[in-house]
Amino acid sequence: MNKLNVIDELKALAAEGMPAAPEVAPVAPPAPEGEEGAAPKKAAPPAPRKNGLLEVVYAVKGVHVDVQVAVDQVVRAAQIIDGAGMTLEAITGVDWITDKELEVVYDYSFTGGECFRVVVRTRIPRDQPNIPTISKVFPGANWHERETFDFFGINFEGHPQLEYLLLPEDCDFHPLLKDFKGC
Amino acid sequence: MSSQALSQNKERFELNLGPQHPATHGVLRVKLLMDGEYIVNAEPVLGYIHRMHELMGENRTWAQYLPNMGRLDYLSALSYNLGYVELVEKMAGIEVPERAEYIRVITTELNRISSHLLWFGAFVLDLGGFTPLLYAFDDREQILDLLEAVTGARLTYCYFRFGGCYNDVEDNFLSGTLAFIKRLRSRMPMYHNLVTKNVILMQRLEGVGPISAEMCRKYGATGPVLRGSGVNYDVRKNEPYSIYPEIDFDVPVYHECDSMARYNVRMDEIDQCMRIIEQAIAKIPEGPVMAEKVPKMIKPEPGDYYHTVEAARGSFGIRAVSDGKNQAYRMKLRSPTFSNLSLYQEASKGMLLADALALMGSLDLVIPEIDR
Amino acid sequence: MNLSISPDVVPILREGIFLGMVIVTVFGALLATLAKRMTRAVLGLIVCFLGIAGIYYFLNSPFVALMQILIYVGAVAITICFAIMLAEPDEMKMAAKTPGLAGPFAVLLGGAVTWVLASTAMHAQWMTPAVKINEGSVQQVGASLLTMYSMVFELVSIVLLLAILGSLVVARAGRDKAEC
Amino acid sequence: MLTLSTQLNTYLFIGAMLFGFGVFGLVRRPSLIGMLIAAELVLCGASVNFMAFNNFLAEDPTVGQIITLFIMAIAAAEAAIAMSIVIAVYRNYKSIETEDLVDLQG
Amino acid sequence: MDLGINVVEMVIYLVGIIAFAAGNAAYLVWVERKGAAHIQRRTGPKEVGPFGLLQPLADGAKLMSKQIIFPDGVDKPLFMLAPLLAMVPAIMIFVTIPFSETLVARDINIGLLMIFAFASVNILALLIGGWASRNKYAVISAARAVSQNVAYEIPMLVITITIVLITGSMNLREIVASQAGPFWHWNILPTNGNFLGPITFIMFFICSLAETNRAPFDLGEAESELIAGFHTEYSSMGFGLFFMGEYANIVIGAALTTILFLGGWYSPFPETIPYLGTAGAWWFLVKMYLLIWTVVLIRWTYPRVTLWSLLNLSWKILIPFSLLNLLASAGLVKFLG
Amino acid sequence: MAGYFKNILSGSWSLIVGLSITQKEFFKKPVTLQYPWESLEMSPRFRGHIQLVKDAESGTHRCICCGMCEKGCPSGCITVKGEKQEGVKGKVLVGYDLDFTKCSLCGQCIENCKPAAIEFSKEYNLASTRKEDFHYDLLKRLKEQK
Repeated sequence: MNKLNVIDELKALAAEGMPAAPEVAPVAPPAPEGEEGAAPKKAAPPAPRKNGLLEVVYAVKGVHVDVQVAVDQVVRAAQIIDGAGMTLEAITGVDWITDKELEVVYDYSFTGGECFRVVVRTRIPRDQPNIPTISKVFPGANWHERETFDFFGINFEGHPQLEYLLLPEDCDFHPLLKDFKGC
Repeated sequence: MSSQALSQNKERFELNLGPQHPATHGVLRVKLLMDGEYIVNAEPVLGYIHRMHELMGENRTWAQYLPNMGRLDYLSALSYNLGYVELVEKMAGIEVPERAEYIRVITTELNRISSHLLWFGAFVLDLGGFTPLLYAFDDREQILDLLEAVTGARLTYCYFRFGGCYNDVEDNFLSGTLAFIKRLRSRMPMYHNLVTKNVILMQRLEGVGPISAEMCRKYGATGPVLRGSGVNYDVRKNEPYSIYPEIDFDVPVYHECDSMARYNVRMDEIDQCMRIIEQAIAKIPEGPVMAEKVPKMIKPEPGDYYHTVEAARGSFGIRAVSDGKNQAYRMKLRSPTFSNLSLYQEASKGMLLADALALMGSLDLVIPEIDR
Repeated sequence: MNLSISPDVVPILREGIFLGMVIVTVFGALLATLAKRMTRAVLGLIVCFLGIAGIYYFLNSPFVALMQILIYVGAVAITICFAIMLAEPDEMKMAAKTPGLAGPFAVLLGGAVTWVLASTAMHAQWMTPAVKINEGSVQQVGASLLTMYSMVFELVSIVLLLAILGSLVVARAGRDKAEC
Repeated sequence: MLTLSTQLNTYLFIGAMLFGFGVFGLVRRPSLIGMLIAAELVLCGASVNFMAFNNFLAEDPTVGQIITLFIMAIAAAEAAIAMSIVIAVYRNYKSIETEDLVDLQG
Repeated sequence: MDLGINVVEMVIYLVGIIAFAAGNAAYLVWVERKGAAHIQRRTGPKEVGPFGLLQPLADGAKLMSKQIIFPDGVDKPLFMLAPLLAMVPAIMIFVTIPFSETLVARDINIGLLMIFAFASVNILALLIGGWASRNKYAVISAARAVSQNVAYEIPMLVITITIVLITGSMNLREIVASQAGPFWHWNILPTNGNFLGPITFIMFFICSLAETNRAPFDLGEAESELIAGFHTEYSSMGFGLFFMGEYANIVIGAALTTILFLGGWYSPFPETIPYLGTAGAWWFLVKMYLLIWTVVLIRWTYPRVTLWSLLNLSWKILIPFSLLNLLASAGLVKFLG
Repeated sequence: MAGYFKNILSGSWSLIVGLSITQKEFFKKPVTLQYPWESLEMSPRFRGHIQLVKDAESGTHRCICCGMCEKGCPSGCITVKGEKQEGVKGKVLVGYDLDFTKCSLCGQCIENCKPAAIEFSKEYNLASTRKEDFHYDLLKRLKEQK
């Protein structure tokens, strides 16, 4: 596996969707700072991140590459990563309720040799949480996506069996949404 | 009529394995579609002890979330403790004294041995042999006694703290650990003679439940399952944390991909754990076990952080998203057996019921950790 | 105190046991033909076999009686049980079906056959042999099997072999077809 | 005094009855297995007859026993083949009722 | 139908046999539990009576006081009949077993055949019990148990035929009598005409393990696969009878092995040695209980085999060897005897 | 063919080895403890439910009712009741309730306690069929200890 190839391909992928001056990600933001490098004062919530690729400091973030792509690019990102022989560690969501957006985070790692971890993330609108499934690329994503569906209600389109995995089959809430108030 | 009759094969029947079943080690339900004794499809049904640990992470302060870690995988609770405190230390930039690191490694590895011993017993129990379980328990009790003397608990430890450990170990713990290792070294040949070399066990395991390295990769399996498929991947070696880089140990890898390989990996890991503990005890320095400047209220910088440790069942990853408050904004727990079990459906196709249960045992499931 | 049974009682006891066996046999046969559930029919068959084994005992042939249990109960009945388990998952549904015209016809036919056979047997003049050349003990049966009837013995073994092969082939072929 | 157990006719009657039950079952039962059971009864009836004649009338009392043993062997073979046929039929037709097997010809 | 039927004798034998079967079944459970406990470095039952010796009675009382549960959809008559079928043939078999030269309830000419005839009825108990339970685990278990029993009956019968060939009798007492004398006269050693001697003994022992559904061949009740197999749905004395039947069968298996291979009631020592050299029922019991202890030890040592390796063992190892042995012994009998 | 016999032999040998091991273990002494009759000494760090420390000097508790234990508890099983009293600086403890059914024995309360007023007890015989039996009034418990 060639790390640089993966990085280049992901970078090209992330740049694809936005012709209007894609954000040139700053290489390795200063260690204690947030990922954007431009995190404002703590009081104000950080602005939603733009699509693009960041190479972050592994010792701080625990990952090597952090890339945000458009919704329809997650499958291709997965294919790139699959082609590099990497494995899927986890899929999860984050509810950015102030931005009215849900973030879907894919953690990839490389188990065949030197450590290399990639995070692919994408943002989808909260009221239309649809995203293509990557379970065709990584069959292991099946359960992770079902779990994310349980907790966030994110609809993975094309998923073979999008049913409640951990929650009871008759429940009608998604507990990790920030507006969930208990049941 | 004939073709229509052929298409719907009524000989198949559904069998519910669980939620309470002797072989599922807790409350896991496997919906089996059987053709006689052969498994056509085995669909694990999860969630019977789902407790929404991730939501608890968002409601509790970083320190308050600590005891949750011991409840995930109750058999190797200290690995999970370790992963979580290291993540928070990484986020908050806390330095850990060296003695504390050594203590962490010693106790974690002891815990790993106890976990593997219990797995060993339970696995042989799955295969129908009851006695090895109690022999393994005998040894495991020694570990639990040692760990109880240090942590005060026997199972759901909550020992590590941000910046160190709850309290220092005593010298008799270290000497007791060495004595235990001597004892276990002398017991291992007994285990091998009684179980590993037993012809029935070999027939039950060799070539049963093959999981290829590619399948592991596609499903994200880690830990002994991956190493039994010939992939040399151990978080302790590949992305070293704590003091593992200073310690000389091997990662047992077997290339047979079958249940026997996974069995051998774990049995060899017990030996390696003993090596690690011996070296750590030889090297352990004097000094404090708690960092001096640990903030009372931890408020990490906003952003998301990921940390992985090698738990007894594979790589345990935590993704924490902080928004700068004293609570996590999002806490994702990536449990190894969740991924390991997800390949069961594919791996068990066409197997005999008995073999499929051997495969399930060789995955080393701990259901609370899968359901979280 | 004489606790031995007096010789007078023995024939009565004997007749009593014999009648018991006959009743068991007939009851088993009735159950086997009339029971709605197939498993109970097999059970009736087993009971009937056991009764017949008892009758064989009365015919001075304990060897054949035990063989009757060993083969019929131990092998044939189990085979039939297996066939039911494999092929009749919904025996309740089966039980609901009643034979239409077959019922009365069957009674007539069965009754006629019994009547014809029984009356023939009753009215026939059987010739009692003047002398028996042996007692029909196990040793003598064995000797006959290996001398006078050795050809039949071999033929039966071939029949059994062919039966095993044939049943394997038939059962196997069905499986392949069902799977592809 | 009753001496049923020492009379040939008793046994012959039992044999005839078993045979009759067998025929009755063969006609009445709608399923293959029921017919198989009935056929076993027929064979048993024949065996009882043989054994009776063997005991009362035969010059060589081993003959009847041997024939009965052969009948047993045949019955076992018959049961095995019948079971395999039942299974094969069930696989193909999902039924072992004789009515459903009308298109057996082709 | 012999004329001199002695009522007292009959009653004594009947009571004796039932007491022996039931007592053995009860106390073998105690032996099993206590033995297993000590093998596993535990204490085992110790509360009821000294060394827990009254535990079987307490268990029995508990089982009898429990309610019999009929799950929905069971075939009631069959469901109730199956435990009886498990126990009654076992007691019938005890009738023929000679514990010493004189201590035998009925000395039947074809005792060996009788044992096998009634042992085959025992399979029906599993089959009917499993089927009547209307439980999928029970049905699978019954199917397994039957295929296992059928597969192991063949080598067992072939080995038995070898012994019958050597002895020339199917009478159990005569089989033992033919082994009269110290251990080198026994059928376990080739010196008595049994060509493969010790190997056939081990093979027969394995077969009897498999026939009685004991570990490591307890596929029928593999608890990690099939919960409790064919008696999953049984409670109270229904379960109790199955349980007793199982232990009675173990006793029968051990007794039969003793009779066929270990010289029955004969002492292993020459008769010239006082006390030890005398033949008697105690030697029979010593041998039988040693075998039973081995059975117990085996259960608590080995993992369970799978169905296929079980059948492979029967078809690929036991049957060829037993046939070979039959041929060899036949040759030996023909040319030497 | 040679492999066939070798397999049988080595397999049988492994079985015999296994039997000899279990037979040997049979003669060893049991390692278990008959619990209700014998019981173990708990290790000094054993974590039972928490209790108030009895101060050697004053003979009573050291609690200053700061409520840090209550705040630090992840499961919210501690309720500290303190009230102002005449002539005493700070609050006076009038009730310390522990709902042990929720407690996970993590020790956060003890770590948070500045005056070291609480500690783990060594109680472990805590079986009951009623939930209420695990609601402890630690202040009362401390008084009963006297």
